[in-house]
Amino acid sequence: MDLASQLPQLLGLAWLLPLASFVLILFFGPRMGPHGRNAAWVATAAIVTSLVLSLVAFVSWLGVHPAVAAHHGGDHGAAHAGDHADAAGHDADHGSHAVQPPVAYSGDWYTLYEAGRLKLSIGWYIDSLTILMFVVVTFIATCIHVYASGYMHDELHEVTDHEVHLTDGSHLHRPGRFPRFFQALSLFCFSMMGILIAGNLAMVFIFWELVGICSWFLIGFYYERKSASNAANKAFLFNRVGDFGMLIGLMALWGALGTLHFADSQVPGPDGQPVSRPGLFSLVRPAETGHALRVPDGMVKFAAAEKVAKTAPGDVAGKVDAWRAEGFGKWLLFIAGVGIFCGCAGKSAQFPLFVWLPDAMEGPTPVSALVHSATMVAAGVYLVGRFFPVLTPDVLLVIAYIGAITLFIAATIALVANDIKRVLAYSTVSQLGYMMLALGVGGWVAGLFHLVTHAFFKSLLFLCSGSVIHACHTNDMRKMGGLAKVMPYTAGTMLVGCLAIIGAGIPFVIGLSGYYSKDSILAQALSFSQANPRHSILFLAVAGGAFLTAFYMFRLWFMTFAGTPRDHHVAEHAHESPQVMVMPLLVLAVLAVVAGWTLPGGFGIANLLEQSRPAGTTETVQGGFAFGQTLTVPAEYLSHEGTIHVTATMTAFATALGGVLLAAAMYLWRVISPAAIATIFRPVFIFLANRWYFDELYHALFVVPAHRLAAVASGIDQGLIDPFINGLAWTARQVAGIDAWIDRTLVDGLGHATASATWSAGLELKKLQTGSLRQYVMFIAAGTVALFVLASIVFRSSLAG
Amino acid sequence: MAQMLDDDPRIIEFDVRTDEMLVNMGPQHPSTHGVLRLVLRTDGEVVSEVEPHIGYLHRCAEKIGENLTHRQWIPYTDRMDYLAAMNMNLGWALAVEKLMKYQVSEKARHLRVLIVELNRIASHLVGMGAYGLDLGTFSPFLYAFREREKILDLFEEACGARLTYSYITVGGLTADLPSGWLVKCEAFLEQFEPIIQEYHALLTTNAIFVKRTANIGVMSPELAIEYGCSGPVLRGSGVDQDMRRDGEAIYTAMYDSYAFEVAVMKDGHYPRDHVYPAVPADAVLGDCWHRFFVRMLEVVQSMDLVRQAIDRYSACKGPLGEPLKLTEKMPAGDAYLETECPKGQMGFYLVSDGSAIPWRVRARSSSFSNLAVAHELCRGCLIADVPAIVGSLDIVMGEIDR
Amino acid sequence: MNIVVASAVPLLGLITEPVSVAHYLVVGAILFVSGVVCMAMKRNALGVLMGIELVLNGANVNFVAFASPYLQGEGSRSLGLDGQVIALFVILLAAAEAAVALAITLNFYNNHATVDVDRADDLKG
Amino acid sequence: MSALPMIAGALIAAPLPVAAINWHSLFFLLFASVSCGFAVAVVAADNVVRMAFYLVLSLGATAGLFFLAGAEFLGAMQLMIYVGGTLVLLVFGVMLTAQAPLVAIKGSGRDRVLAGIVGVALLALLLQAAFSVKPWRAPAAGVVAEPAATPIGMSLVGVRVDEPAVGAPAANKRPGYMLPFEIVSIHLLVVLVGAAYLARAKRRKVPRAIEVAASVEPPASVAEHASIGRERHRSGSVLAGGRP
Amino acid sequence: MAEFLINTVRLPAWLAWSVTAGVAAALILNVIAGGALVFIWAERKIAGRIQDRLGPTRTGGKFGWLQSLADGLKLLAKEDLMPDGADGMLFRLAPYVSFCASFCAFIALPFAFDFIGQRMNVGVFFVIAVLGIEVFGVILAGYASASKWSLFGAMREAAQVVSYEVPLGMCVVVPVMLAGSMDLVTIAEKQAGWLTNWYLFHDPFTFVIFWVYVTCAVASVNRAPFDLAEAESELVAGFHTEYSGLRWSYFFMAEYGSMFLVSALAALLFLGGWNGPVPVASLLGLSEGTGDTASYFVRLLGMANLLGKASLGVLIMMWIRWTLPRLRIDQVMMTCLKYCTPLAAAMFLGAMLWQIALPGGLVPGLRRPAGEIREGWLPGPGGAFKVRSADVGKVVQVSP
Repeated sequence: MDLASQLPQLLGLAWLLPLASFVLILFFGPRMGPHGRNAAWVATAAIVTSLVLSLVAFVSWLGVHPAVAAHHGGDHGAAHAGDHADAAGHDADHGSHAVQPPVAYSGDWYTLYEAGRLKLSIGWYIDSLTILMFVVVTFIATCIHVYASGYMHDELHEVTDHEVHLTDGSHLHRPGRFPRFFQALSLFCFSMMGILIAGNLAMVFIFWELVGICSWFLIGFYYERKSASNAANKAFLFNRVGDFGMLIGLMALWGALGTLHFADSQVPGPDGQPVSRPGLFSLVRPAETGHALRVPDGMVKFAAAEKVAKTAPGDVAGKVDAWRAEGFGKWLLFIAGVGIFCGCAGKSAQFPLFVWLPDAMEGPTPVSALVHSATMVAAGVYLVGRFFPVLTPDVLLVIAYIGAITLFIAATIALVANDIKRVLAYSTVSQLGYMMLALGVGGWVAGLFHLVTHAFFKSLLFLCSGSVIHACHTNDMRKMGGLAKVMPYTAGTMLVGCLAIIGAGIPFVIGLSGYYSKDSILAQALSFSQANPRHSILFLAVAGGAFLTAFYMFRLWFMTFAGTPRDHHVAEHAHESPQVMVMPLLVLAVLAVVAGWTLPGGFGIANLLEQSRPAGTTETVQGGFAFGQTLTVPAEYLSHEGTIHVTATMTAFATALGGVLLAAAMYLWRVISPAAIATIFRPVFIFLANRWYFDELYHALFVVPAHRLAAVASGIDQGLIDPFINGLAWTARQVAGIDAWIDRTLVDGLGHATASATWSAGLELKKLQTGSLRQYVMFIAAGTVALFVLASIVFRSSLAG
Repeated sequence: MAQMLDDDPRIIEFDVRTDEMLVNMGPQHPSTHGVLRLVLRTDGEVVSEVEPHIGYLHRCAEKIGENLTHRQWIPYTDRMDYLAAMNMNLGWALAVEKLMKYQVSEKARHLRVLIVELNRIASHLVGMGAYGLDLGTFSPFLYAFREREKILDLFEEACGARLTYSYITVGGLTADLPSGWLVKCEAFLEQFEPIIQEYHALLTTNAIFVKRTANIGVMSPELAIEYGCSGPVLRGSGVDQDMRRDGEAIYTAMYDSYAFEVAVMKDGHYPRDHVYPAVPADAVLGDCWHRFFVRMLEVVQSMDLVRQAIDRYSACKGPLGEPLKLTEKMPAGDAYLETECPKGQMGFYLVSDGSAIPWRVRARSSSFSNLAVAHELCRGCLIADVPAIVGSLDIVMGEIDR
Repeated sequence: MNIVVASAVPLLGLITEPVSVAHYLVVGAILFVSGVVCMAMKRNALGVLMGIELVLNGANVNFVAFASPYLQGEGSRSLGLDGQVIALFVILLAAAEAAVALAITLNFYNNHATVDVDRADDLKG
Repeated sequence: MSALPMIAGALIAAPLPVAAINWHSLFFLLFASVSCGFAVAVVAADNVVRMAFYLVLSLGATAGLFFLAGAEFLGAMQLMIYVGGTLVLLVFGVMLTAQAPLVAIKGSGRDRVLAGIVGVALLALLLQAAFSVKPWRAPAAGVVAEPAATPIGMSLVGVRVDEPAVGAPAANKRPGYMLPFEIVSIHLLVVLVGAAYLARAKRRKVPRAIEVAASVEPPASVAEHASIGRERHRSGSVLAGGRP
Repeated sequence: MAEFLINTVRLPAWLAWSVTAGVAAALILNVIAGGALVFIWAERKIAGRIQDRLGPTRTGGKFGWLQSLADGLKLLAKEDLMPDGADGMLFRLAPYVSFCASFCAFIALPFAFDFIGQRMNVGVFFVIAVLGIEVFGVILAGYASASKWSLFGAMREAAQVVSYEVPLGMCVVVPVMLAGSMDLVTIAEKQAGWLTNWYLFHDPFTFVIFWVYVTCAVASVNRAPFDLAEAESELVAGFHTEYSGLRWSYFFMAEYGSMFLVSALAALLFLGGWNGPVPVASLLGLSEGTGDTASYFVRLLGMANLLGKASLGVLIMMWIRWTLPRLRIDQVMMTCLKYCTPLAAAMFLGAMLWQIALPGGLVPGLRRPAGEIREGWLPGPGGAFKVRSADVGKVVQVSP
């Protein structure tokens, strides 16, 4: 079986298995063993099978497309010309130097609906990124399923929720919801993989919403807790805001281009021969331009609708280029890009929609690890990466700035947070900002590379924190300390995670996974800053962010594990977690170390990702569409070379080291008193501790105005309208006295007359509605005859034959 | 019912509005055991009420008895339960003897037991076969009749008649057994014994048969006693009552030296003197299955009794004794005696003014009481259960209508 | 005699000429109209139901006729399988309709103790 | 003397050699007349059971027409489903007409006349439509196609095998029926559930056993009405203890 | 035969076809009428033997083999009674409706390869559908008799037959699925060869479902222990309480015709049809389809085979009838809904999965591979289509 038919089958099966598990648990969950204990087995079995299938797909892919060190320039497509599914036939036109689109397989399993241009289908678009993400998602999900089957064991019996206080002062007792948890987890895995494998934007959107709803289920798992249900609703609403933008983007694309497919698809032509119907990628980056970005014809015509209307249909095609040159359609493309990015910003918790993510930590910790750090929130980054070919430099700049802002804000808040999961949550937001920024400055591989490595170490960190919480029954770091002795495995693996996230390594020799991915982001940001000096703040944000990351991560580790216990009550109860929870930690720790390595022979995630690099992004691109011609997006390979690389690596190393040292000074060696710092920079501290007052800001911006508006309306109602009406009433009373006799004589008479007329008319009319079935049938039949007779009189020819 | 619902607003209407039907089952109907007429009130297949109508076979037997001498009336008793005429003869004969304080010879007593129990087997065979017929299986009927024929052959040899024997009579029996009869009888019992297992296979343990009879027409012991049921119908409900053991001295004296256990479920099990099939799980004490099963047990029990009677009869030397004269005068007074007939307790009552002709004669029929309870048992059952229930009561119209 | 024969001859065409779609359409029309009249005339709800069955059946005859490869003359294109499949669906839906309509009738009977549709005038204006 | 022998003679004589008979048409005529005749009989009959009987005959003859048109599967389907469906109609007809007044509910003469007029008009309209398209009137070319259930089955699972897949213009390709099939099956399910719901046994307040016991409480009820001939009384009145 | 008449006897085509049709109709009619006579006689003899009796012995000399005929004459001579309140037309028509349904179903029943009234593409379906009409006669009879017992019988019959059609249909679908055709001839042809080719032995599921079919078939023709419609101990005689004479005998013939029909259907669907347990003909090198004298001999042999199997089925029904008590109506319905239907559904599923998992059977060499080609489509206007099971879901290749 060739790869083109094998991959969809493998990944499709891997995709559907969690759905099967979901359905099974949905219907039979409570009956699976005592208290639904076996639901965990079902879900885990499903996801493990998915993992195995994904790995098989992965190996198959490598068998055909071995990951080797990328060749820069335009010649690497030739190696794959044989099994290239989409661009067959293009070789002849462009010769060996032609820029080739990446290897990708696409197709449709099932067409839900097709009418005119609208085609809704369940399809696939598989390239190395898809497969890699499949492996990552299924792998992490597997770890988390295993971990959760231990972590959630409380749910196996009657649960007393100590955080819910009932009106009588007691705590809530409720039956355990063990199967339900795994049911939601399975649905989530299915939805997430749906996003990954989706062959078109419509399908992405469907599964986008599905992961949203899963997230809502999982955050609100303890829905009796007010905080949890609020957090779930908050997450859902913020995502809707983003999705609204995404819908706008979708509509812009579909309205102007008439397709939502990523790749070209084969459709039967008018003569029966299959013809290629271009997808989004080849519309925006057509082969004629060497896959350089161009406003598609459809958008040009759409934007220049008035001109099209004035032009003869035959001439339109000829004039499109002229209109394009005039700038028609570029704003549409920009809106489409920004719109899609809005959705990504919502899902990936980017500024200004990031506030939901820290609150989402109300869900169980495995959920935080899987959904809200490693996979779902990465979906936004993934979609930006997937959608990269369609994004113009202007959109990329927007993305970069949003990423930078996010990364900075989140990092600063993380500095002062005391809740261990919140620190990690803000760290997640910050890292997502990194990825966005990387993509925004043209670092396609860098951003997605960081996505993969981050998935490993952040899920590791979350699981470690879960282990800590499981042991201490508190989230507050101020009550922890000295846990390294009692929880050696957790401490060790968490240290690995911290080192990975700050990008620790020996410069130019070897490092943890984060070292590689972060370095490439820094390098690309530096490269971008050098190319666009006006935007050099982006590099500063990245470098500063790296410093802050190192600081707060080690602050976390030191506060939790190092030193002496601060709260003996907590420390006494602390214990190492059960093996089923520790094993995933170890596995993830190993991966957090090695995920970034490039093996001898060239196998590495970066090289693998390089295979999927969108066509036309290998070279430096000059100029933007919307904001003038001043923007330069440097090619990514440039950042791997020479001074840029060295500078970036050194910067990363220096900032990370600085951060760690500062943290150590403050929390390990106690050379600097954190309290003193807090007092000195009190306004800043308070500002940060209150999370930049974002919640308050949104409260003030949206909630308060709404309340105000209501209050004003109410005020008007009570203060203005009511007295007015009362006055009116008083007047009316007076007048009424006078009127009374007029009324009784004149008006009443008229009224009665009208009423009786209406009454008698009604009596007559009601005879029409006899309620008799048979009469109605008769009316219908007679009506039909009458209509036809009428029609034959009016249109004489119609019945004449 | 519809009318009642219309009147009572508290009851929400339910189901399809249906009208009840009155249907006549009989007097010409295959499963009413003669000329019984049952008026059924049915709602679809569900029977809400059953009313037996009797009297189609009324012959004024009792009135005739007041115009004949006691021995002359014997042939009329034959025609009451014509399936167990010997038992009828015995009942009347014993009642007269009780009035006359007459004691028959021991040999005659044993011969009476022999004949009566043999006839009980014959009667139960008909009951069993006909019950199969009621439930829609034809063959057991003929198997039962095949064996009954052999008993009738024996009777024919003894008294010359096959149905209305008039063999047992006041003061003894009309004749002694012919020579060689006992050998034939023993041969018959030998041959008959294994055949009972066939009946069990065909009916008692047959899954469909059990489905049709188990938990159908359940009669509580109280209900049975209330309605005056007797015989297997009563014992099927678990009441330990048998005239042969609990009756009057003149009757029980006949069975004094006989070993037998009353066929009734005690302490959750039936007598264990023979190997019987197990009671099916669905069966409830007092249902049709138990009534049927008690009859099957009694067949075996009667065979034992016949065997014992043969031994005792052969052991008795001397003459059988002559029956009383036709015109033998009875002392003035009255007598009532109940005997255990196959269908239940058959009672005869006579008042004498001192002549040979009784002044008054009355019979108390067991089938009459047993049939009366059908109205209780059939309430709420299905139409198909009506033959099953009425059949399990094993009635004979000749006895009811007289 | 000649007159009789002559008047019979056009009718003889019916059994000498091959059947065309129009033949079937006539049958369909008669069934349909019978059904409509049945619906309009019967006071018994079951009669109305039977009318509906007839109407649907008349429509089915048309579908089958248009679908049939036998009946197509020159210049017309058969519906092919589509006609048959649609007729199939009509049959199925007719069964469904009968089920629901019977349930309604039953309910009506429960409430009104009659199946006279003229008594079903609760919605009368 | 009478016209009949003359017509018969004429038939046998010159105008119509038996060999000229188109047997297909003859059978069509047979089935069509049965179908139409009994359809009209349905309209004309008043007794529900008879109506149902006529309906069955009409539908059965229609199945015959389907067979003649080469739709064997459909014909068998018609027999099975319609006949089954009508059977139920029949049963209900019998059940609901146990009361004599319901056996024949007659419409008024006015209704009949009105319905007749409308019907005739409609018929005229439909007939005109039937004859107005020329290709429909063209006699059949008699293309013989082997009827098969498989294409129908395949089309129901979404695969069309009755048309060439390659070479035909894409626009002319016909879709499969998987989705409608599924919809219809769900629809049927829903209908069954709905019908069962509509006609369900309503929740009763009094347990049935008690009710039955109560209903037969007056001990003399049957005895009073032992005469079968008097059962024209509403059963309810019997139960109410002899109230009229 | 028609070809023979046209080509050899030189009859005009229309006459040849008419004669052929008439002969076929007469043959089928005789199968029912004559069969009924034989089976009624057999039933009497069998019942007698089962009950330790002799059965008829005198009429017609030995064995009382003319007893049925004598009965028939008696029935003909009987007074034709009709109850006062009866619906005359329906009362008179009902027996014929029943009989016609039974008769019509025989049209599509093959007795041997090519020995068939009208070969139909949807033969099984047709037979089952037409057989279902028989119940109409019963209901009409029950209604028209103006007797409550008749009405009870009719209502029971309606409920029972309609219910049992469901599992019966499901049972029938299994061989249809295995053969890939609804054509009875094709289904029987697929089972040619040794005994092991019979669908009864195809897999465990078909073996089980055969017995479900037997149960349902007995129920759908109203034989004991499912003869609720005419339960003599409850309903006097059920729907035919008021019938006598010839009309009653039509019901009887319909009953025996249906018995034979479902038995023959069982033989065709599960027991190899006209293929014997040992393929004598093919071992001798003879074939059915060639049209020469030898092939006629083979077909006659096949017909004897089928008739034997069908008769065996009828005899088994008789055996059951004279052995078992009758079920109650609610038990009959429960048997259908709680046992037969779920069992049939499960077996259907099982047979399907078996067919997917082990298309060649447990021992691959033992059996002809089933389902190679789904249904032999004959050439149509668009050309010959052949769809292989593996092709489902792919683009179908069509050779124009």
